[in-house]
Amino acid sequence: MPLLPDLRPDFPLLARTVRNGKPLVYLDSGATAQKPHAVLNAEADFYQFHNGAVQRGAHLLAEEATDMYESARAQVAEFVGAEPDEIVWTENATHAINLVANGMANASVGIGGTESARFRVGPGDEIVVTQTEHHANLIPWQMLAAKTGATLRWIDVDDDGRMILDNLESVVTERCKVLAFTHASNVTGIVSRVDVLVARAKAVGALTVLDACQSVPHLPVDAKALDVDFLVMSAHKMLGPTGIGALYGRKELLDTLPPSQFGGSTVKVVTMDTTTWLDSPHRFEAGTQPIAQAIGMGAAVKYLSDLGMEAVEAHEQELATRLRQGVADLPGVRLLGPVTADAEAGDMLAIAAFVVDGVHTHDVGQVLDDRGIAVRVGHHCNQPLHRHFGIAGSTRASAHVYTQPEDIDALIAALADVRTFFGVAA
Amino acid sequence: MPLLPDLRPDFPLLARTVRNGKPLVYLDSGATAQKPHAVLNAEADFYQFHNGAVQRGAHLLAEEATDMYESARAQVAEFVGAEPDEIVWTENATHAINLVANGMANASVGIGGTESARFRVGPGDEIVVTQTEHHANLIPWQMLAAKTGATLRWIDVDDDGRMILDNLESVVTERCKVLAFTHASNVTGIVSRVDVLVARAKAVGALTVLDACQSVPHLPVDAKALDVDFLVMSAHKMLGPTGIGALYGRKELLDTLPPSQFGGSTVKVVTMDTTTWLDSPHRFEAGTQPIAQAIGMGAAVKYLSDLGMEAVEAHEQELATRLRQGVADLPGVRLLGPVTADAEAGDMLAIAAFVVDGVHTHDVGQVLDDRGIAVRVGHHCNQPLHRHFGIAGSTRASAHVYTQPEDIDALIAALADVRTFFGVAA
Amino acid sequence: MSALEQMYQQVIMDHAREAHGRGLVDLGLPHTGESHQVNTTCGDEVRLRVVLDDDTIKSISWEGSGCSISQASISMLTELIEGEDLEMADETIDAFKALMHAKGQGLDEQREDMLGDATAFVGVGKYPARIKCALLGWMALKDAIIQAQKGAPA
Amino acid sequence: MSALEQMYQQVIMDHAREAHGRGLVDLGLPHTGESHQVNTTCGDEVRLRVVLDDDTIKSISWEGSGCSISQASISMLTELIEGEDLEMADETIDAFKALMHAKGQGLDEQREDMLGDATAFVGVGKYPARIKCALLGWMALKDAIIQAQKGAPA
Ligand SMILES: Cc1ncc(COP(=O)(O)O)c(C=O)c1O
Ligand SMILES: Cc1ncc(COP(=O)(O)O)c(C=O)c1O
Repeated sequence: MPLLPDLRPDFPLLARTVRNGKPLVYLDSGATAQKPHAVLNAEADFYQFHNGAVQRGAHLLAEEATDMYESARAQVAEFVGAEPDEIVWTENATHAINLVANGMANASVGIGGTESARFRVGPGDEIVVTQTEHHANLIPWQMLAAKTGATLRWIDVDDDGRMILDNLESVVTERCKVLAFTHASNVTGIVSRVDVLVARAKAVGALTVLDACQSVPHLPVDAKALDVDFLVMSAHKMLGPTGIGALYGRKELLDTLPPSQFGGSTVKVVTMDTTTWLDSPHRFEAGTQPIAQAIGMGAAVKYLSDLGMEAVEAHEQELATRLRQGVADLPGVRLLGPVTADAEAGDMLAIAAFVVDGVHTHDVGQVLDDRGIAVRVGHHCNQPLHRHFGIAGSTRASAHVYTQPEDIDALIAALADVRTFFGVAA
Repeated sequence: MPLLPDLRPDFPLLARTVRNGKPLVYLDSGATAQKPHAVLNAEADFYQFHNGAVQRGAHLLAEEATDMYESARAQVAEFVGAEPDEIVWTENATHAINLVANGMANASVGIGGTESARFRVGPGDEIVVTQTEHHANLIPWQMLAAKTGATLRWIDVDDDGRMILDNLESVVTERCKVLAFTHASNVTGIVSRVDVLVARAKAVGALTVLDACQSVPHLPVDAKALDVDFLVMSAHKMLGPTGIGALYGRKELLDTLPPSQFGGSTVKVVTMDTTTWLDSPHRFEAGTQPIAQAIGMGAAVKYLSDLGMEAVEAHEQELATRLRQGVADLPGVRLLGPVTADAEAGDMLAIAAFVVDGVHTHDVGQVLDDRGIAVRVGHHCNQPLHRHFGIAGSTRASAHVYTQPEDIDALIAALADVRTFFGVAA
Repeated sequence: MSALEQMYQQVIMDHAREAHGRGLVDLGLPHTGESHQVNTTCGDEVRLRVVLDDDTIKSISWEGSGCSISQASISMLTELIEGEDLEMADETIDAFKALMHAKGQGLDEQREDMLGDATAFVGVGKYPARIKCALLGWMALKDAIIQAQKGAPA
Repeated sequence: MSALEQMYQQVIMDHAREAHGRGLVDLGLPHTGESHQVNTTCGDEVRLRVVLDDDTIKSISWEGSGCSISQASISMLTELIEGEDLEMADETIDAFKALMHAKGQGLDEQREDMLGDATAFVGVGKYPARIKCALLGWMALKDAIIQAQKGAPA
């Protein structure tokens, strides 16, 4: 499959050197991506020429800012196949998931009235997640269960970290009110069988929440085609700024889910003791919005769209194989998850989390860092999956559009030396 | 009182022209402030040279990013007289208030266990706000009352918009669990009698939450000296970026308040159905943090500190008098609130909200906009206070460190023509 | 004519000062519909009532307060639409919306004719924040017609 | 010596491979204190037990797993502190913390003497993310001493 052209010149940070002048090999994009000039310029342009409060005031700056802010929303909507008013800006993907879970908790105590009744959960109801979730898509649901008396259940994973779907009907039952799962694992890189999971959720009338943090930056994603109810993403993994993420929700759901952050810009009429909400998306965007960041996220999806998400996907697949195969072939190194994807599952991400026999992940990371190679060490906010694998943490390398094969080769070469350095090589 | 030097060259946006080449007169800083080069450069420098995920990973970028992120926290802490771990980053001030109110709601259903018992409220308990609150410091408390069965009460204001404190003891009683109030009104510019309110709250054992959005950018503010329990601020009004605000909380309170946004970076140990939290501030910062924005906020408070907050305050006072007196003196114009502060109340902000007889606020704003003067029109997220004044909205002019007397003179001159334009002048 | 003068044309100022249809009228008839709309930027409100007689809009009346743009706009729509049939009302509503989104450019002759005096609002299209003001009454009209069609008894 | 070699000095590698004090010891005595610490970055954990005999630290034992830096650091502190009095323990803890925050520079002679082999951790101070690893056991020690002083019976 064809690689993208070398995009590194678009990313100013990639030109810097680290640890005594070594060129940077950035393989931590799964944690956060680097930003192209286009994104930095979009934010700078906003602050330098158009900064003003949005959806308020009638002066020129306010008008321009509002227009840019809402145009960015339309760009992000188009990027995931949604309508503009189905996109809510949030601080990051974690907050987007909390928006749904906390909204459901509020509905459960009567906030939003009968209009919000479909979001209520309580004793006897079940909330289902999976064993491969990032903490962001686990803890909000634990807490929803704790607050409402509903029961948390989960889909287990097999030795390779694949969700076990054979017994799906016994895990996702008529009692299930919401099924929250990841589109792609940030540890194994496995892309989930969204079709199977959504079909089951629909069969039992459960809402679906898709954590698309790791998929949206790397694969074409269409929320309508996937037919999920909610979907979350984080700009900073999509070449965009920090401080912004987005929630997609089907319009009719967003218009009836109660908000959980309250304040200005969300309301119609406020008296000292009553408040009526605006329609979505504004009912959820309390206070002064992350305006420059939304505009930056708009620029990021434009950059990705200009590359073409099919081309991005092809690049990712090419690197995925090189990376995962390369790591798996190393003696004394255990790759978490399968080397390549199963036929029916489709893609895998260019992510490889692994364990070096006899060397702790922090020590592995340190040696790589000394060579200018940036990877992530630890549990990657996914303790249950690591526990399932029988380990506390792992070392993770992950790629993005600017990653080139030689970055991966540099990693593989350095890894071969790690065991020697710590004196554990055969 | 001495004015600051002309700082406009530091603020790139102020050099632009509007509406057919007219110079911009920006008098909407109460909604959002313009940003100095120092802030834009700090963000750009982060993205271009140090961007990495914080508090994770062991590579150089992650280390540098973490260091910059935590240094910014220390800067903001010092700016308001707090310790670094008493500062929590939030999306804006509104989210900071929600963090406290939603945390209390969670405590009330048992989250956090006995450790969090002091935050519980329920039927019979009272939550007290004031009639001059921004929606951000009203609706979260309405909702806390709605969720828990507690009663919302409020301190009324007089015809000038001053809080009525004579009967404070009958409004803030032993049943009061939390007293939330603004440090300075975003409509009248009145600075509150924090001393009186805090003393009463302490006498009845109520927590205090101070909305310092409008004070912190313009006056020296010391959270410890004010002796409040929580204090919130928004960077974008402090010359900082959008997408970030901060909560100050006394350490012992922050360490026991349950979080209300759940996810990565907040936890110690996570299993499929249990989670233990980190100490503050990290327990509240769920997901990838607004890193660049925190660094930008750090640069903003450095800029303000370098000016010296006493000098900023003097500048503000000088402009406040010129602005409020200037507006009050115009025939057919009603200024909301007193022209100057009462002796014991101290400062007033350089904010003037007013109504032009016979001309709707939107129409006033339009004429001013046509002259290049940017002001805010509407209810400024403060419907109850406007209703109290018997109006739906007002026009508001507000200043900042870069505002010069001629900006105010331009406003006054233009206002004198507004009634003529609409044919309502005497 | 400056952009500001284009926005506040004399006919708009006149309607703003002396608005038509102000004061809710209760004809005690079925097929009466009402809508309450708020401009959330400024808190302006309008409550507009429509009475249908078959396909004809028999009466439009309203109460509310707002800026000259919103008041003049409601006044003009009352003049334009009262007595017309539903199809014509729909087309006029669409034409007015189109005018608002024309960024200060006019529309084709046919639709401008349909709008009559209301084409004077063309200048508002240059000010996105004011479009809501001009549309407030039209949104209420559209919604009130739907309510009236539901046959809600007066 | 590269920064990496300075961090992973031989003595550190040796302690990491053969750690002292591993395996919790139960002496069945009062004034036993225990502390459980987690390095939240990587999930590494240590459970460290201290037994006091008056002012003397009679026994230190622990279990846990972690990187070479954390394991070597716990091993060395066991060697250094076991059998010492509380005052000396406090001073050593403070000296080790100071070493961690010295950004790769050494300390004065007196404190380096006190730390003995543990001065080998000087290189860690250049890597802020690893300071937590090196301090993990020391935090547990400090806390366990406090627990033991509370006189919690074994
Ligand atoms: C007094 C006051 N409180 C709270 C806020 C809310 O701040 P933010 O919109 O940044 O959350 C504002 C500003 O809009 C304000 O003026
Ligand atoms: C699969 C997955 N879900 C959720 C998140 C959380 O995203 P954020 O930290 O931007 O909220 C991440 C990234 O850390 C992730 O990889």
